[in-house]
Amino acid sequence: MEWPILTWIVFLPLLGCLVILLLDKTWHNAIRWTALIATSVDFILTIILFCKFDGSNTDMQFVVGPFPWIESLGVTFSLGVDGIAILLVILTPFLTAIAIASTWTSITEKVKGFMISMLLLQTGMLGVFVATDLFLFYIFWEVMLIPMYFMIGIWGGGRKIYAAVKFVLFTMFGSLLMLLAIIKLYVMTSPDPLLRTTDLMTILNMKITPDLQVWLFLAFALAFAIKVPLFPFHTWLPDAHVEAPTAGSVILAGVLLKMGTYGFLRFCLPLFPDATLQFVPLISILSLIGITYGALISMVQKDVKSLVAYSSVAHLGFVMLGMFALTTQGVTGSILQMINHGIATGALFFLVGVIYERRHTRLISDFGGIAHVMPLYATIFMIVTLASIGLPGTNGFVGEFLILLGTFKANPVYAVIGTAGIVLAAVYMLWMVQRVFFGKCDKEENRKMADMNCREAFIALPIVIMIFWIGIYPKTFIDKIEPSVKKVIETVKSKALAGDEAAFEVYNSSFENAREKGKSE
Amino acid sequence: MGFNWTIIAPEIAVLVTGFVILVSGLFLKKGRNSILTAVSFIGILVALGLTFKSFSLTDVSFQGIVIGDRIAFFFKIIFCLGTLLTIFAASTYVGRELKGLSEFYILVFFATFGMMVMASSTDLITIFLGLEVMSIPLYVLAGIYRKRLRSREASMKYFFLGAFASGFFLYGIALIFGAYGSTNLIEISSRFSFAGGASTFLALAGIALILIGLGFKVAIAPFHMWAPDVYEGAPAPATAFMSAGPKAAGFAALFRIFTVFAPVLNDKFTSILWILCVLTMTWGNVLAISQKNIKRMLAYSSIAHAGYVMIALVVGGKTGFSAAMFYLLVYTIINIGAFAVIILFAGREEKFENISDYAGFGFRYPFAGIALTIFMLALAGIPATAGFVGKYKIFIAALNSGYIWLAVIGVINSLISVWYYIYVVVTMYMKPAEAEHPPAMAFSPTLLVAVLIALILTLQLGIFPESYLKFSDLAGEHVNLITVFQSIFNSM
Amino acid sequence: MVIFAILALISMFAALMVVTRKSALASAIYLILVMCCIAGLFVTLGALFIAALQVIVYAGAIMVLVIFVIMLLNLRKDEFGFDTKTLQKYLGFAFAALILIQAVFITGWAMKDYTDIPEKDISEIVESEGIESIDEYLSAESVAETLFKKFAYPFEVTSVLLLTAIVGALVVSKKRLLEEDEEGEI
Amino acid sequence: MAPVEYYIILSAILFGIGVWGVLKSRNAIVIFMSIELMLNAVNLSIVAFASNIKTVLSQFITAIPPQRIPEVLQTSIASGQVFVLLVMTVAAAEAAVGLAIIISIFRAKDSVNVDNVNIMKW
Repeated sequence: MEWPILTWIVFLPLLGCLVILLLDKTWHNAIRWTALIATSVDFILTIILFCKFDGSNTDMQFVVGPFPWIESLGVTFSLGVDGIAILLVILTPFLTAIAIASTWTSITEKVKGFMISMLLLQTGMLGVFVATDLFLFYIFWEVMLIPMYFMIGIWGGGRKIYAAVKFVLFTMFGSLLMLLAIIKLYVMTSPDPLLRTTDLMTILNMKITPDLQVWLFLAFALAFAIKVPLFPFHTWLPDAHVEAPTAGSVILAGVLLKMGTYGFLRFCLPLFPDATLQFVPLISILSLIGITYGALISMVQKDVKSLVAYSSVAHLGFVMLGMFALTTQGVTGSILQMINHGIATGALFFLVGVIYERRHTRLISDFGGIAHVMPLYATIFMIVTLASIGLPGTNGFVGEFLILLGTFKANPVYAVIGTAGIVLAAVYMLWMVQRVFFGKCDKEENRKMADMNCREAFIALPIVIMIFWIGIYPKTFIDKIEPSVKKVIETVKSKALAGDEAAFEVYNSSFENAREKGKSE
Repeated sequence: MGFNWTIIAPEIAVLVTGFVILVSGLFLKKGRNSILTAVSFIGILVALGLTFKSFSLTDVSFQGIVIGDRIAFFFKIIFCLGTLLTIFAASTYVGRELKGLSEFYILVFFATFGMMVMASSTDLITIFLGLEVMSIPLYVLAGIYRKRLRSREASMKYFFLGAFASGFFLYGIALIFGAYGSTNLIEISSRFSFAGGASTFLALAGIALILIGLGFKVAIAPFHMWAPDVYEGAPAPATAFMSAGPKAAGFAALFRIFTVFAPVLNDKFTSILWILCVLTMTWGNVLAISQKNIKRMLAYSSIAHAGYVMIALVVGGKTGFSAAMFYLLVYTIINIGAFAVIILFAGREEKFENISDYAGFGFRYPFAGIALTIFMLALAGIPATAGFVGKYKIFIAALNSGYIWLAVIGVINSLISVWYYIYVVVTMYMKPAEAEHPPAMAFSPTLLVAVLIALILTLQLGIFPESYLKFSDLAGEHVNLITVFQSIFNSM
Repeated sequence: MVIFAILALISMFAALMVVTRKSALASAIYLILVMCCIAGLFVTLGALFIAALQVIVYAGAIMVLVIFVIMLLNLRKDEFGFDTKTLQKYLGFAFAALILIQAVFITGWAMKDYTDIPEKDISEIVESEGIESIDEYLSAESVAETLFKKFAYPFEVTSVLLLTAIVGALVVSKKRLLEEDEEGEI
Repeated sequence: MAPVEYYIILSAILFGIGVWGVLKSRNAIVIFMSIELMLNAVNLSIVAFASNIKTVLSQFITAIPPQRIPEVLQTSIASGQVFVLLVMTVAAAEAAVGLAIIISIFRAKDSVNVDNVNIMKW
């Protein structure tokens, strides 16, 4: 049998957890190093995975199982990774390692508990991305809530309890309805209780009536939309982001939100194609509202961290917009944008953490002109900001461009509104940078701030590399994901075609019209 | 249909242990508490062993009054486990607060005997007697901590409402006796095919009264009002005991009776059950939110959990029954585990029983904190704990039979429940500790064993529940009394 | 019929008295009256053995215990007031009335249903089996036989029940624990 | 002999009065006696039902093998009385424990009024 690399990737952090449990709680450095080594090794494993990953193959690769796990409930233990998940699998240990490294001086109390939460969280997130069994997916999906909850609640600041409880309740609300939908799918697999299964492959081959699809889609979509967060469900996000410790924010923005978008792509689209086509306008419009709303509300934020938090709403709106364009470029761009957002926003939170550690404030008005005292910091911040805005040459550009291209093919109006969102993003980000870094350094405290130290610079380095790599040579990544994306879109369309001829016709004609309009313009 | 002693062997073992403690309690002076604990432990272990030994055996005894089917065995295992955990959790408390009162153990064993009788008998009168043998020790156990006035008050309230409920139960039996001329469930179900329309009315009235009577015992919504007071007032070990086994026993009887009478239960009756179920879940969960006393909170939560089991009761049949059995097993383990930690945290004379007292406990007592966290998460039904698998199975049963709205309401309720369970965790870890630090509390060995067993089982049933699930499915196959009886009859 | 009517009226009157008297002692005496009436009704139904038990165990033993307790406690006058909360009073009354009406109607209605069924079937079989009268099944011998043959198990359970009650009562009134009460209560 | 349903209705009335008594009384001993009244009402209905057993069994005559009829008849009729016997035992056991609990409450509060015994909200 092949070496089950995916199993190792998922459970290696858990192993690190066990080692940390054995360490005394006062050995802070040993605990930190153990955690960092565990995630780093995990990261190396994912790089190996990426190198061995066959981009042209659209099936699940490195498949583990399906091993029977809970036979009476038809649950199997089965993991697999395809083009949709591969980048997210790499992103997770990458950002976790960065997050752990960023806590070296900021988390000095209860280090043991923090690191254990961090590693548990990592296992949960990786599990979500590679699980190919609905039950297994759900378990990872929920399990990861608890460490995040503790992270916000114990190491957070200000209104941490409020934020933590709100985070748990919001996420739980969606996911419990998803649980019912999973059970419903499970019950539908077979009339004989013994033959039922929650294996994704079996469920994908199942015919579901369009009426039922709508309900199941809604149940799944609610869970994912809350996580993304799509416009009206976003209220937990600013609270959670602002109150979470730096490392928590990095993970939250970098990986956790992607679980929602990933869920749409992995489950909603291929499982409920008819419903997907029906909901395209609704979700696109919600995404557009999210993009505009996020941008507008970011402008008025006084706190850098909440500004970044609200900008996430806008960015994730882009991801959703591209995905529901249901074109190859759109979906590819949306996957790439997930990674970009993970890197850029994760980096922004980390950088905000850096000055917060020095000044214990994050208010924009408390800073000004710090580019003079912290040149290195200002440079890196600038690069990351530009990546976040989507300047050509940085990763953000590639993602947003692909998304807009794909959306334009499907519906030009959406694309136009989306472009306006990009402009707004440039406005609030650059305005913030201008207020924080440039101008006169007129505050006494700011003059004494030290620039980034070696550790911090070393953390920032891989981020900068990734920003430019994806920005300049995205082919490395796009090659791996595009075939899988095509397959998903084909699945959606062919299944919808088989299931509901009429609905597809409507969609298809609008699709064609849009394409022609695009050509004529 | 001879005289098979094997099927009542666990009952005999439990009873004999009770007698042994009764007699030895008179002679023991020094170190009595540890000896009593050891004797109880051995006794319950023997009972558990005897139960396991007779799992493959299906038989009736005493002229068809006692049945040893897999349902009975499954419930006996729940009771044995509940009693085992209670004894370990209670031992230190009994030694410290009750001066090693041997009667505590005696009453626990007699109550366990009563539960076993309830789960394994097919005769309504015998079920009633089992109910009384179970209840009377509970009335006394609720009031056993005499120094606390609240404990006595709990005892009185429990007694009055319990006796009141017994009256209803009894009247229900009388009506069923009037309708079918027998109190034996096997006999009654064999007479069903000839019932015609004549006496269904009497039977329905009888079942409704039985539902009221047992509804009091398992704390179903409009009949739940005793639970919060009794849970709060009773000493913590007694609360732990009464929240687990008796609830399971009550549901065992309810399920047995309801499955036998399934042919006469019309849609209207099912919809009444449906409403009661929703009421129970919602009432329990909503009121639990505002509770300050942790025992009281768990009382409301136990009402809510009764509501979840009611979902399975509404579904009925094999799937419903096996889901309910598994859920009751899970609930017993988690709940007693949670109470074991509460016994530790309560300290001397149960000083700390408000949730707000727990501020900072999470870091002061790391292991106990983690244990209580896991129990709370399990009660809330978070995955990777036993509570999740239990709820999952119940929701499968509901969706399988098309009770979609029931499942949706159940899910929304479990969201509400997350709120108050998480609040305990919030208090333990995220609120600043009180200025006045409580005296250091340490796990006594027995308490540690109780928490560990419960913890391991909670995680095991959450991650590798397969064998237990299979076990409950096997037990669920015996849901139809008459077919079981016929198979026994034919095999002879 | 006449006997039934008299006993029924007395028992209903006495039952009302039990729950409405202000003095617990009076209630207890009325309860004994109810029990005696019920014993009389048992006689009219032919259940002589159980009628005797009713008088001896219930009216005799249990009620004596109750009266003993009432005497022992020597309750003050204010103990006998019963209606403190008006709302609760009416709610209780409404609930009880509901149950009463329901019980009467349901049982009355259901019973009416099956009195229409002819008795011939069973009577024929009974005669063919050579049983002249089923009255002998009401005798003490018959009860004993059933109790010890068919209902041996519940009978054994009853013994445990009584033992439990003894232990329970003992715990509730144990002297050793009582003495600590003086030290102060929580 | 009066028709059986009269007995049943009488027993239902007595039961209802007992329920009312439990719900309205504030005196623990009266509540206790009301419960006893309920149990007595049940006893009456059981014995009445048992005397009616022939009618009931005729409904199920086909369900019972003919040779078992006398045995079933005897068991059914006698089991009514056995039932009552067992209920009396239960009543006695409840009386023992219940009265002990009442005395214990009285010693603490010098009252058996359930409203006075209400530290916790009911």
